[in-house]
Amino acid sequence: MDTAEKFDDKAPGNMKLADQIEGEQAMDETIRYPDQTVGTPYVDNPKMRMRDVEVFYGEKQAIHGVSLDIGKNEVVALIGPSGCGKSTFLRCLNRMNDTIDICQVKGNLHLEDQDLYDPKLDVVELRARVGMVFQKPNPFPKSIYDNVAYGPRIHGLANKKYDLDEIVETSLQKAGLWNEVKDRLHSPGTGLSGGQQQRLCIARTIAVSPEVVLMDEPCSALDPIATAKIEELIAELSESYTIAIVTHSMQQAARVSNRTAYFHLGRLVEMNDTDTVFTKPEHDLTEAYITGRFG
Amino acid sequence: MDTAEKFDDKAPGNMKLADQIEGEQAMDETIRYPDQTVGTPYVDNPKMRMRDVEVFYGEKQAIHGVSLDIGKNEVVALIGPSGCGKSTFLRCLNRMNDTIDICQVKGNLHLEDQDLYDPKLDVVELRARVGMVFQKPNPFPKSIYDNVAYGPRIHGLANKKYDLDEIVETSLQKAGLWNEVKDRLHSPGTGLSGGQQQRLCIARTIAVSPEVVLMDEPCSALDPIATAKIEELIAELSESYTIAIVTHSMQQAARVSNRTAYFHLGRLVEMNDTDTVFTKPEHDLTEAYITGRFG
Amino acid sequence: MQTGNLLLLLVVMIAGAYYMGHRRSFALARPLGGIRHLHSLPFYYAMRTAIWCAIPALVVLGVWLAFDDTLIRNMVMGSLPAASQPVDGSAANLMLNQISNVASGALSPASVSPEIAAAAEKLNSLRQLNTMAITVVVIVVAMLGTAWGWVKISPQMRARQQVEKVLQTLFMLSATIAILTTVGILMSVLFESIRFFGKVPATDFLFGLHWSPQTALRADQVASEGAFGAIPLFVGTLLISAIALLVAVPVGLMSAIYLAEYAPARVRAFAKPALEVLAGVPTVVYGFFAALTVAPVIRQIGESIGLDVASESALAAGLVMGVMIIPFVSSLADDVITAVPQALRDASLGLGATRSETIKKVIFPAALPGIMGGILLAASRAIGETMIVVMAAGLAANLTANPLDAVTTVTVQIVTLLTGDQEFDSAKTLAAFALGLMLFITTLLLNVIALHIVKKYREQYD
Amino acid sequence: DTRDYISIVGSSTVYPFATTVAERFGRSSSNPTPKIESTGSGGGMKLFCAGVGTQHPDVTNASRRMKKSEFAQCQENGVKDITEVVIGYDGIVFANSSKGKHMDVTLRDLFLALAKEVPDPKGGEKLVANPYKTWKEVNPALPNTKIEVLGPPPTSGTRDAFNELAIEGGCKTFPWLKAIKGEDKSKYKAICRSIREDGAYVEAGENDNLIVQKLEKNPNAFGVFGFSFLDQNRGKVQGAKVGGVAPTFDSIASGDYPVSRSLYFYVKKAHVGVVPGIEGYVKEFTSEKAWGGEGYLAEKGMIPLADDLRGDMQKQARGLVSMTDAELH
Amino acid sequence: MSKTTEQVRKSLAKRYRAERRFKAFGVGAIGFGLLALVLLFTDIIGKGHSAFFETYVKMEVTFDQDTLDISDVRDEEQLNFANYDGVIRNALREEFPSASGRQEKRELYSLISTGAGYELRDLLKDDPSLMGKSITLWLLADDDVDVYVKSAQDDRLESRLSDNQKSWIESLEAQDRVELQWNQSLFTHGDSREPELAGIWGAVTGSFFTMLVTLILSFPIGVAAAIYLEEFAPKNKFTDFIEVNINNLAAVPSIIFGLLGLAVIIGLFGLPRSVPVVGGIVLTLMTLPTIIISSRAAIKAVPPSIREAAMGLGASKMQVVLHHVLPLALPGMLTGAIIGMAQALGETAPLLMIGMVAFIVDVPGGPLDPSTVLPVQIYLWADSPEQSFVALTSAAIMVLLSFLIAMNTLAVFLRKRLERRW
Ligand SMILES: Nc1ncnc2c1ncn2[C@@H]1O[C@H](COP(=O)(O)OP(=O)(O)OP(=O)(O)O)[C@@H](O)[C@H]1O
Ligand SMILES: Nc1ncnc2c1ncn2[C@@H]1O[C@H](COP(=O)(O)OP(=O)(O)OP(=O)(O)O)[C@@H](O)[C@H]1O
Ligand SMILES: [Mg+2]
Ligand SMILES: [Mg+2]
Ligand SMILES: O=P([O-])([O-])[O-]
Repeated sequence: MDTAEKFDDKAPGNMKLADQIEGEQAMDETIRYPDQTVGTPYVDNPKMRMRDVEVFYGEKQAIHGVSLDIGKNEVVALIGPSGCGKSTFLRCLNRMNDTIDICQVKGNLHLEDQDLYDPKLDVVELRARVGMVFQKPNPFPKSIYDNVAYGPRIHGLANKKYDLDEIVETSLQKAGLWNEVKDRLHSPGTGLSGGQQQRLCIARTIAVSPEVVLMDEPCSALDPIATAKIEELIAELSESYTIAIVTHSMQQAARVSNRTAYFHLGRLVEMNDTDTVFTKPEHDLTEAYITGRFG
Repeated sequence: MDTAEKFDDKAPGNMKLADQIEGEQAMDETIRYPDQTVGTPYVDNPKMRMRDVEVFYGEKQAIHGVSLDIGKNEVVALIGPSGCGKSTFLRCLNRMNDTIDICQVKGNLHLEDQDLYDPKLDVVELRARVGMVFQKPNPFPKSIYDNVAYGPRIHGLANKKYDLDEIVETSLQKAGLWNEVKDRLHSPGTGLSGGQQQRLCIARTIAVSPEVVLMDEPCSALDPIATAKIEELIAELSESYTIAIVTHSMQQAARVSNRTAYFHLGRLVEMNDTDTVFTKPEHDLTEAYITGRFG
Repeated sequence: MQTGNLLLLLVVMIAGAYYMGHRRSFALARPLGGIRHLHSLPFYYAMRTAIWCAIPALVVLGVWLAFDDTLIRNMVMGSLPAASQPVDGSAANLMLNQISNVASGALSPASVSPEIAAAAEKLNSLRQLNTMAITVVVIVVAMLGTAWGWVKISPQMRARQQVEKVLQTLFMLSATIAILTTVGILMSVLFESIRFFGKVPATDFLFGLHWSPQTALRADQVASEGAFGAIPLFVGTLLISAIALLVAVPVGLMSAIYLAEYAPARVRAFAKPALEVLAGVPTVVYGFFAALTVAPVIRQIGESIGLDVASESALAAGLVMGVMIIPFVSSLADDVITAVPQALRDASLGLGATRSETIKKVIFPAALPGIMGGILLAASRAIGETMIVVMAAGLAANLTANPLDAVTTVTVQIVTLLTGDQEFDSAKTLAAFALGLMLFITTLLLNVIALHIVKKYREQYD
Repeated sequence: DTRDYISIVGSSTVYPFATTVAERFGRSSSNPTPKIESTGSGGGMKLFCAGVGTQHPDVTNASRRMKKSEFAQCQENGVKDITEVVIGYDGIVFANSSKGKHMDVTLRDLFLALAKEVPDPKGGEKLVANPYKTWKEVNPALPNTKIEVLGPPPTSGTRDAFNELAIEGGCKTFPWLKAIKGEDKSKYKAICRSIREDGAYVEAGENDNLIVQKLEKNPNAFGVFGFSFLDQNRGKVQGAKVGGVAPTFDSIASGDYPVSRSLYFYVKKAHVGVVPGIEGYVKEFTSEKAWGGEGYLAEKGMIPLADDLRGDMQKQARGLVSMTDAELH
Repeated sequence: MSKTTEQVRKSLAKRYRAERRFKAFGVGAIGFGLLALVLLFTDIIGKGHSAFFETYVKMEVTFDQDTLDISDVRDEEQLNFANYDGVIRNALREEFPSASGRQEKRELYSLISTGAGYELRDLLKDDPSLMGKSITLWLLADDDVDVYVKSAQDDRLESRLSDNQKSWIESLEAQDRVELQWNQSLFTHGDSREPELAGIWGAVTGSFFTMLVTLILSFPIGVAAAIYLEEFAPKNKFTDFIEVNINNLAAVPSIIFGLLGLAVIIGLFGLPRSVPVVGGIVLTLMTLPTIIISSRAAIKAVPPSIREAAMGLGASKMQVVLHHVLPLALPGMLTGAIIGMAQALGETAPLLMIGMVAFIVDVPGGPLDPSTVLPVQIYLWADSPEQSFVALTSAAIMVLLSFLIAMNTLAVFLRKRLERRW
């Protein structure tokens, strides 16, 4: 927690610097990419193990040979500049990329012993085990209640209406939305404010209690208090579940994660203990990023 | 700029406090709302003048009697907890609420001398003068180029293809997206990453150079560097335009705005110079919010 | 000039007006510093000029064409000597036809009286004059309109609003056509229905259980009291439509779902239009198919399990009709299902739902209004179909719910009554109109209910 | 708008013959081929009698005679002078698949098999709802098959003629039924011209080809349709003898076959000389090579009038003699 | 393993069964639809293919001036009305001198189609020097002969031909003087009472003009009406009422539209009967609900966020509609047009009322000439006694379906290009 305070989020020391770092591309030519990721991307006995993941959108390669592990009951933060491939990588982990026609995934991805891209794999089970909160809140055009109850219903997690009510309530409570919506559980989820929708989507995902939770910028539309609530939730979840979170807030990464992975233009540049990443980053790209400048 | 550093965004001093502030509702009963907004909501010779604005979604009232001014070339930040009505209020300012059937707006809203809800008003012209960046990025299902060129095209801002190309390029550059997309201007805007889409929407809005720019959490999906770029853009724009920005990042509010308005459950609690709001807030609700706790 | 050529010329002139308006708006914009200083885009100024060119000219042309014939006729008739003036309107019509036929050479001048031959020549010369005059006038009006539109262009002019107003008015007029059609249809059945109910008590018609087409067609044919109980017809309609929908809705919907959600693009590109062909096969063909291929099969199967199947059966007609209306459901549903945003699919799949669960629980409700529209169209088509029923289900108005019996439908009776040997005023012919009215009201009620259901269950996305 | 072609409407029964004539007329004259609409006799009358003027037809065909009411309507609308032309006969046959048994029925059998109400089989002058299920029950000489007859609907002229000639003809063979005619004409008609509605008689629409094809599929069923369809489908279907007479060309022409009716067309005299070619068309129709005993209409299945009748009719037609109210009944 | 995973595993087999069942239903449904289509097509093609060829008989004919009764070969009039049939009869008599008696001669003459005479006329017109000469020609056979020649050996027993005629044909067949040739008249002629001369070109042109009128009127009007109702009309009880009414119009039996057309377009506006313009207008009224309903569904399916985005940039309502909503909704609108037009193309009942169920020999030259349309031609042929019309009917259906497929292909191609997921 202490590292968190060091960072003044989104306020690069010298704002004018942004001018100089206009062209990432230009800079890329001068900086050598590490052949291998620096730091400690692997752990013993991981929950998920990814090796040499490459992702293509049509011709365009979005992820270049990324290898990393996510340990059991670990919170891994994925950080990096916009467009660097965080969401793309995250979506590989429960095969949501399948839904994009032009998207192709190569490499070795495992959830425990299960090869994720094994043709025989059961994606439904996989996605039930590996839940996801999407970057853009996408509530169903159904009532708030039905949004949250959707997962439990399809998986048959509640036997009685009473159980379901309870799941809905605790999920919404955990996502910090219960008080705001308890009087309007049956009004449509699409009629919520941006931040409320985001929390609804979080509640919807945790309602099925997946083993691994993937969160793509879950707090992007939230105020500090709601954010705190979600971070608390993450802490709570990490006691029994495994979590990968994409965030653009380095403070948040510092606060919630055990290890942090820094992505840059589709490559995993560095992965280390969160403390290490934020106090003594090994790679100069990482350092440039976390100090709010490049090089 | 200096106030900005005081805030550790999204990190309430004591995270466990979040537990106690679970129920805003519960708290509301004990706290008296000011009959009038505290601080200095009004300025001389404002660009936009709003009085006693009330907004209803069907039966439900989302904004209760909000009055404030936005001065010329001023950057006003709207802050407040998720669901407090920031977006709703912002959408009144260029009548985007018209598109929601059940939404009803009451009160007096003026852009310079123009009554916004005058039945004779040409909303099209209004919206050309008051541009908006929406909370959820919503690119057109067209190419990146066409997304940005759309506004200039319908407003006849470019006489020749060459001019249009230039507008598109500078807009994308200002939004910090040019380098990432210059090679794929003609691929679809919907195939961009979350943050890229957000910047595309910003570029699209500034391409028509409206007099007033309304931005609803424009940096929510952006990393610090891209955020810095946008903040710089805001600073640049404020030299000739008027800006209202909704943000959940108090640091950002502190960095970019001249005055800050704090909303709470549909009411404007306090509006003051940004420095004042963040250093010596007048209302206890404001103080509670900016210090990351309530009461 | 021929009207067709004149119209072509007008199109050219409209294009010219557009071009001139465009040029002028740019010319006006240049000193101001670009088109951004105009109120509207050059396109709108150009469109406005084109509209000014087109609308007055078209109105003049329309009015002229509506009246020139009458005028010329009157002039030709006026030129005839008093002695050979026709006695009444229809005689005048005939005489004119004769004159025109002589003028065009279809009748030889020798076969008619000299006055007529003279009139024919006059007609020819008047016609020539007329075409010349119309050409000149229309061109002049178009030019004047263009000039007016062109001169009026100014940087402050709200051309976009004006053009949009014209467009919106056109849109509104289009919608009015649909409404006028409704009114027209109501009118065309209402009066005759009232006359029918003057002859046959409404209660007999509405609640009567016996529909006997053997009433007196002619006064001298059969004198038994006519039985005009419409219930068997409505039951028959319901039965056949229900069978058809039982085929079309599941098949159509499942096809749509499969095409939109499962099928590879190539399969979809082929199968969707292929199914659409089913809607265009003439109903006579379906009729033969139902009567000569499906009905005998049903009969055989029925007899092999010991059922007594009429050679004409609701089942055969309903099944084949169901096939015919499949595309109404499949294509419309496919379109709206495709239109459901991907984000919703992702949300559901991301929670571990199977595809079918996603479809059933998320996509289907979101696409419901469109799907309902397709089903309503299909049902409407089923209700309105005649040929298949006549050929495969017969014309006997049995009050039965047994799909193996012969039944008939309201529409079939309307058609047979209207096209059969008819007498002007008999209750029998009028009954067609009363049936039409009843059908109109019934389907109206069904539609109200459908609208209600859609409103209730609609899930608006985004 | 000028009309330079003849416009003809009316009966679907006459349609095949009228079109044959029209086609030949169009080919062999400088006039355009007439346009012929198949509207049914009643529909044709309605259009024909709507008035004079180019928007109204010049000629209407009918498979029955013009009714008094229709004539009155014509007069009322200014269609004063009408020439009536009888062109020939149409036999109505009772037929089944060639695969089925050949039948020889009497009118009485037809009445008993198909009427709505029949004299009580147990005897007595009482009417009961038609109880017969098989032909054998009607007449022991007939085969033991279910009564199933496909025929036209009541809106069709063929059905009228069948009711009038066959069913009523059978009905009249019961003297006590015939006697009702004198007492209560309408009651008589109700009894003698009503067809059963319990499924034994199947109203199969106006498409005779469909009936023929259905008969092929179902050898036990019988059908009621025009002679030309029997003529053209010899080999597929066979016509039953009625009253011992087989439906042949000659038997119908001679009047031996009991179920046949006359075919007509009506000319609007006011249009003659106005619409070019009407006289020519009438001439072609009434020429020997068309409606004569060996004419091309006979080829098409129309049964010609007797020679002397033809002569009279030809004179009447070519002279455009107007008909009067009094001729109709 | 978490509780969820366990629970999910347990239920999974069942859910997958449901999934497979669901998918199988989908495949089954498509299969059913396509099977129906294939069945219909085989049925039609099986019946109709033979109509594309017709029988010709080789004969030597002499253009005998006396028989022809022509005094001056340059006189059009005389050429037009000469006795060509006589020439053919002479040829037949020479070929089969055994035929005696009126009955037998009639049988003999009826071997050759009445159309053969017109062929001779055209030959002579082209080359007057033929006068007096003998040439060998393929003459069009009568339809009964055609049926006989085409039918299989054992079906020949059912033929209408007399024994004499059969033996004559067989002797000609033995000499290889009977041949099936491409049926050109089918694609060039209008209707005829003689099956061997009947063609569908008149109906095809009629259908073309009718569909053109229908398309030009119904698509723009339907789309415009849908846009107005969905985007511009105020949302209230009245517009609800209109929506219901338009849906209801779809259920009005098509013949009623014919009645309306008869009363208004012919009665009130005085347009002539039997012309494609009137047919097109009536079919437009009938098709409009289909197009409006599907267009509205397509417009409704456009996500509001797209509209908001455009409006936020200062696009006017009209611009939002024309630039964003319309392109996204067009595929759905085209679907409406496709099935609406398909229905219109196959429709007969309303045309009955406005006089398009007619015998029209001359191929129409424009939308104001009397004409018939393909489905009506099919309906009329299906009701004709001559056996040859059975095959012709199916051939006409094949042509109609080709017409339909051609019409749809364009629209389907357009639709495919416009479709996208977002
Ligand atoms: N379309 C709608 N229909 C009904 N209620 C709505 C609708 N949109 C917003 N609301 C409600 O109005 C209130 C204010 O919403 P608003 O979107 O203005 O919040 P906000 O301040 O922008 O919050 P956030 O920071 O989460 O975006 C919330 O309680 C929300 O649930
Ligand atoms: N559907 C798609 N089609 C084509 N390219 C895509 C698609 N989605 C993403 N990309 C591209 O792939 C790259 C990585 O995108 P991704 O969404 O993973 O970025 P990200 O790290 O999540 O960024 P952000 O922080 O902005 O969300 C970007 O260059 C993006 O433009
Ligand atoms: Mg992302
Ligand atoms: Mg908001
Ligand atoms: O058309 P009809 O001959 O039956 O009147």
